Amino acid sequence: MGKFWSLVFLSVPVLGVAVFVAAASWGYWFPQNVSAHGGQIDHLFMVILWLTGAVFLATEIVLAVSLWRFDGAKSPRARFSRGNMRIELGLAAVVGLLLVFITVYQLEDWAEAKIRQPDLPPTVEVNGRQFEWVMRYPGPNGELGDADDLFSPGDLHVPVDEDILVSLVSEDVLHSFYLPNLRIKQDAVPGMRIPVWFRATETGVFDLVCAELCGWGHYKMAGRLIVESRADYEAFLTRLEAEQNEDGFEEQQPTAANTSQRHPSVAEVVYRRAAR
Amino acid sequence: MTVAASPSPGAPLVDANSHHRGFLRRYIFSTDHKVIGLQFYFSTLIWFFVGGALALAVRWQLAWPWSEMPIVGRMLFAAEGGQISPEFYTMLVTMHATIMIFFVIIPILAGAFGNFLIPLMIGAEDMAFPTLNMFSYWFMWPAFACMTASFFVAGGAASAGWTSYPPLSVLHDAAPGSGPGQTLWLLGVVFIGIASMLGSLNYLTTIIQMRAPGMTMLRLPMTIWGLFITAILQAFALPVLTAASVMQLTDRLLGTGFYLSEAGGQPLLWQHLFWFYSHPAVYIMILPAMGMVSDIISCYARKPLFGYRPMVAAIIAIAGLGFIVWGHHMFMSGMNPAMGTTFMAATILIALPSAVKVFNWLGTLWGGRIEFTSAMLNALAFVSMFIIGGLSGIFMAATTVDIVIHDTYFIVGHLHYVLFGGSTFAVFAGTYHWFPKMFGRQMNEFWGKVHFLLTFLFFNGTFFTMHIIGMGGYPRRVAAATAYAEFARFEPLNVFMTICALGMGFTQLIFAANLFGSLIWGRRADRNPWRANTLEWTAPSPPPHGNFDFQPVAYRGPYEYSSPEVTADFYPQNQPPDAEPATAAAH
Amino acid sequence: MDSTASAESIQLRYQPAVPIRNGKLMLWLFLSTEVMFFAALIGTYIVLRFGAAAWPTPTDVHLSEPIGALNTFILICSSVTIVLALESARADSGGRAKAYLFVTLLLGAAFLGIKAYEYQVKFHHGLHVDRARRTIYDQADLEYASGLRAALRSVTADTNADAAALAAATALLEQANNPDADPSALALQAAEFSEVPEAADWRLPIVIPGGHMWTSTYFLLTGLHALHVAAGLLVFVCVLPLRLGTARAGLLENVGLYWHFVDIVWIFLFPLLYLF
Amino acid sequence: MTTISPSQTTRHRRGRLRRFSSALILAALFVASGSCSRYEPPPFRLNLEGLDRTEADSSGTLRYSDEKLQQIVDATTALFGTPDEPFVFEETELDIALLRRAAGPVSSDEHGNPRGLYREHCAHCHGVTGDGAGPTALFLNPYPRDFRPGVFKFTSTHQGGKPTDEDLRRTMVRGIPGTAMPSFALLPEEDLDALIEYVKYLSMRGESEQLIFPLVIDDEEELDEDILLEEVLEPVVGLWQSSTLPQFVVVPEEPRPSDRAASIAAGRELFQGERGCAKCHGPTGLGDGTERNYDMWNNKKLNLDREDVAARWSLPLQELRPRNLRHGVYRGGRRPLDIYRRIYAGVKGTPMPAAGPPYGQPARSDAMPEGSKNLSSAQIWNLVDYVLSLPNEEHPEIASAERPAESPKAGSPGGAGG
Repeated sequence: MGKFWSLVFLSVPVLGVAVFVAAASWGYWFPQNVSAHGGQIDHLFMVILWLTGAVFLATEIVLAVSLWRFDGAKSPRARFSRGNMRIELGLAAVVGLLLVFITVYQLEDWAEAKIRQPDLPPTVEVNGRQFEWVMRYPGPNGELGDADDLFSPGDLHVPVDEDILVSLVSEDVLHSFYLPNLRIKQDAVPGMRIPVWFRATETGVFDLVCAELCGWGHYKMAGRLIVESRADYEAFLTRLEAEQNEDGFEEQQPTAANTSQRHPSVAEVVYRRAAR
Repeated sequence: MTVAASPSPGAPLVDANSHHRGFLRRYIFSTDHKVIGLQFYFSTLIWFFVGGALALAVRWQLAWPWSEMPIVGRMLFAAEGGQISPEFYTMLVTMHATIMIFFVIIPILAGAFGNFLIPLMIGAEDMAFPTLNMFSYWFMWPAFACMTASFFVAGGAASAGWTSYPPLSVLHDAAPGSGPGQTLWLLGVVFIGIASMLGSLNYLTTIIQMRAPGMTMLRLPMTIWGLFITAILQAFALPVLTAASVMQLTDRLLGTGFYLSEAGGQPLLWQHLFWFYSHPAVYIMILPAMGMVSDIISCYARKPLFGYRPMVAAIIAIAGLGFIVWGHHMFMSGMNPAMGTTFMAATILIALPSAVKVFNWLGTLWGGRIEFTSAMLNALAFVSMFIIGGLSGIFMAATTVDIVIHDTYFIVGHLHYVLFGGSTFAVFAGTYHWFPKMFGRQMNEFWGKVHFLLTFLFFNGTFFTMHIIGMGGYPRRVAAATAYAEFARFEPLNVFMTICALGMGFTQLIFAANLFGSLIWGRRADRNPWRANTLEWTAPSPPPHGNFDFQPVAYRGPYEYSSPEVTADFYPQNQPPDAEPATAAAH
Repeated sequence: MDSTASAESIQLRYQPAVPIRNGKLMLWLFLSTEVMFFAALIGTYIVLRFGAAAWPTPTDVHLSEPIGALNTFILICSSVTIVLALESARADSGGRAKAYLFVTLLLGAAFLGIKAYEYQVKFHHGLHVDRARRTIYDQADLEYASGLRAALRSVTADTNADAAALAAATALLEQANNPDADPSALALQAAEFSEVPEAADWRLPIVIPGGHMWTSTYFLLTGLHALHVAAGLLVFVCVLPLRLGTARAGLLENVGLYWHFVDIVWIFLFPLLYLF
Repeated sequence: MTTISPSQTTRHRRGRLRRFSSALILAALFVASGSCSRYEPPPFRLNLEGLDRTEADSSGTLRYSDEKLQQIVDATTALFGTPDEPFVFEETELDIALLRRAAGPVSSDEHGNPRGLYREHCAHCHGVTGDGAGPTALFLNPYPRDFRPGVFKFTSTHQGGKPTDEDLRRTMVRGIPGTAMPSFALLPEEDLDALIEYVKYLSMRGESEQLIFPLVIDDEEELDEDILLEEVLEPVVGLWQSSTLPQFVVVPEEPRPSDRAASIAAGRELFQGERGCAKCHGPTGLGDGTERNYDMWNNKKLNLDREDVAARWSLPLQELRPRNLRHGVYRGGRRPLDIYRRIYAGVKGTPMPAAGPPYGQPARSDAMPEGSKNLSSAQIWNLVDYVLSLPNEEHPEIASAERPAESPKAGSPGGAGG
């Protein structure tokens, strides 16, 4: 039976590696990266994956080989040994070095992602509330937090290839501002104003996910990140301003009253998304 | 070391020879550590199936969102076409975790195996405070009652996650389960805290003061070391959770505002206090399992444990570091990111003692004479799965990588590899291994192996896949990711995982059948059916009240298998050096 | 389980690691868990207090240092008397031990009585944790004005009230209803108004910066400490009827250790809450 | 086993895998349960809100006997079908193809088009019947809308008007801020169309049911199709169609004043004084006025004790809180036009009154004498401007009540908790 069980345990490393290889080729992999720093995080993930993968393979194979070789049914008597301090210390030293390497290797990226805040005025305030994201853009005067601010629930528009500073707040409970395609995640905490920064490198429509359990409607606290060119972004702000100030007066002709209340860009985006 | 000849300085033990007690005193309000251990075992077994059923409901929803659940769907949600409601889903997630952690893993390891094994393995008659021990079990019942009742109150059971993060858990109108359900949840946690604290103080006193002559600390089996360090962790970390829970209770009931920013409090404060307990709790849930697995592997490999002292040192190091790494659960929480760096360094350091343990288990196997019993297979599965669980932990310890995998299914996969792949396999192993001592009968080996093989395969099918969707960013605790275009591609994997999970769930019925069947029809076991060294195997099976029919004395460490000094391949701890082996202890 | 075998079980010998009684060891371990418990609470207090934008001075919240000092003194005295009780028990003079223990009990009860009086004072000034009953506001803002309006409305609806005070309340309400009223001025007037004897029971809201957090922490820390004192008193009551000879010295020592611990916790709490 | 085909119970993208797996699981479950249960689709729930089922005449005959209630169910089913099989008469002008997409259990057809959209997205809160009493409803404040009375809070139409398709679409796309109603902007256009159609369907169905009640209970008529069409469907559908005609849409008669400051000042006068807004919304707009308010879905429960409410209604009494206008959360939309319409036509079903005239009557002009109830278009614009200015009003001591307005502090976000 020893051989059978050895193979059962050998299936763990074999299938484990196979699953990762297959996942990569079937597209079950990272979300498409559209941020300037995301590649670095993916790279780090892969570095750790290769290192841990090697350890994983080595240990699991040693386990399976031991089961194959030292099956009680055929080996006469176990080798009496209480251990070997030299091997122990040697392995510990190797592992320790690997761990120190991992720690040090990613310090820089952490600082880049969370500590070194770029010196910009905030592009947008993102406010989490049960169960939606409300974006607040500075109005024509460029200042966030006054009367002419523009609100856009659900859709976060940002210009492409520019440093964006998001000012993250929460109104009720904890939420988490999660942009899978930008490798961004940050909890929104009531009573705190947390800066988040990134630079998107491709235009498109991406998911804005809430990643912190925020109540029964957590699953539908979805938003959209819309990365667009500077011109489109400005146009969006202009449209937002126009829409926000819409007084309906020019729609005097009754026949026109029912049309074009929705913003063309929303429709466009919906179609673009449906087509994907 | 010579046997200490001094008379016992301990206070006179309880009237251990109380052999004519009524049924109630013997089996219900018993002060006998073995009966209490078994009480813990069977209570937690019931909760294991309750928690498992909740998990299956979670999986059903994830694979086929909002579709009719078979059988229960029609019972619970008839008016809505049998589909689960979203608040019910968050409740399922919360209560699955709560039950599995607080009512299954912790009490089965510390409560059941701890109670049963500590006095037997160190050669004591009973715990230091048997009555207190009884109370530590009966304080679980108010907790059981609170959690059970919470399913039936308005709004249902707690649904703010097992981490119970405020403000969601404090604001009454933030979530359906944040009504009486959440209050009952907190009360339950406080009661569990009292029960665990009483238990761990008892364990500590017993292990420090009541070891048999010759049983020095460095002759203790690893199981005892695991339980000893666990008890220390519980004694020092649990009061913090109790204090935090009391504050959350007053926030909810009396109107204080410790965790509410609008009242001047800090939502993150709870996270700090909670993880100050709950990170050590992660080790509370794995250290006893590591100890048991060490004993079991050494026994069935018929070979001394490779590097006993490093193993002890590793356990102590894990526990010590365990107190200063809680912040790694909070990298994305808004905590000062510079602190994240500190916590990361400490966290990554913890991988070192864990690696030492894995190498030593492999070292123990290498050159052994391995017997493939059900207990051994489950212990080997522990090692194999703990490797995966430990290595995947490195990803989230690295702060930068944690940005993408925090709160995704990668975490869910990781924690199940540690808690199911680790602790639960160790519980299976422990059950197969000590069943003869507990009940005087053997468990059925064939069904034990069938159960193992199916569990092992289905387990990996369920949880390995979670790493993949976690890498894809799939968020956890989300009732249906249908709102997100990015995650639609993982739907086939979700279906696959659910099928495996259902298979795994039903496989556990084999275990239950084997357990109860063997209680009745199992082959009678003699004192030492596995030819093991530790002291519990020298007592009768099952041991009577008072445990030993002779004075146990430890002459050597617990792992002298295949010693060249004796002809038999085991050398019991209590066998005097000059006696001829094999027959003295096992008869 | 085979219970007949237990008749054969024997008195076992052990090898304790520390030369003290199991009960005492257990108590020390228990106290260390209690240390962690209070450490968490006091840590919370420190974090919240130093994270707070404002914190009231003792006079703001009607905290009397002399009374606190008196309570500290009483608790220290009780620690002395319980030591004396232990000494008497060791000398096998049970009567004296009993007397000292009784004095300790009285001192403990006096501590709780004074504490109750202090609570009474706080409650009288509207310093509740209970949202429904507390009348504290962190700042004189529109929310405060809103609370004042609500309180005054219920006052003016009360027909039994003194006519002069009622007129004053009505005037104040009129002022509060003015949307241009300055809440700070309102707060000052309301405070003056509360000093009028007839109006003292009307519980108009008061402004105490940081008041909510202060009541939360104060009642939590002193309340849980008082619970520990009460538990100690309960133990005294259970121990008093016993014969307190040498045989019970161990028990008395354990009780005393616990009492000293309770005392020490207060010695930390007193300066934290009353002096700093 | 044969009664449940997997495709009925589950939704899938990869047909083969799913069919195989569900069959496997169902088989396992049936083996486990040892019994075979029949699939019974959930019915539409009869609207018994507020009825006292024990009410009887002098002879002891129950007013709402089971037979009569069954007649009502049958009649409504004849007009509208069941949740799984919707049916509509042509007169309703509803698109049956869209309704079929929205109705039924969650699944998808052979081309992978989703079905049962309503049960997937809406039924948790609004219930299969559209009665606003889904499993989640109890925990929400405000309660989800009960579609059956046919009253919708936020419409662009005059007093008493139904919502236009555009109104419903806007509510679905934008969500209702400050409530549990989320945005469904991510749904494809055709799904939104199906859901809008289905909401109208549920609403017409509920209203028709209400009209059938007196026919059966009081008139004891033998119902046939002609009676149903004439006395039930026609009035219901007629109101829907007529009140959503373009000319019923509220359109400002003059543009928003360009002198914002003067307008705000004028609006403030109106708010504090003549219009009595402060009575509910409070003198400073904090929503702390003196009155307790209930909407039309709740005020019938007012004078009953709790047991009665529990026996007769699906949800307990819920108080309506006037909006705190300083929060800057506008449920019906934050455009000036939206707020104009809220003030002009009121919030339907709530004590918030209409300030403008009902359809067909002239709006008040400045030439009209004081004391006239209605506000002129300019006055409404003044109120709109004042309301919009409140969240950012310069006030000496506006503090914690407001959303944090200062720009983020430089440096790290840390500090809390250590």
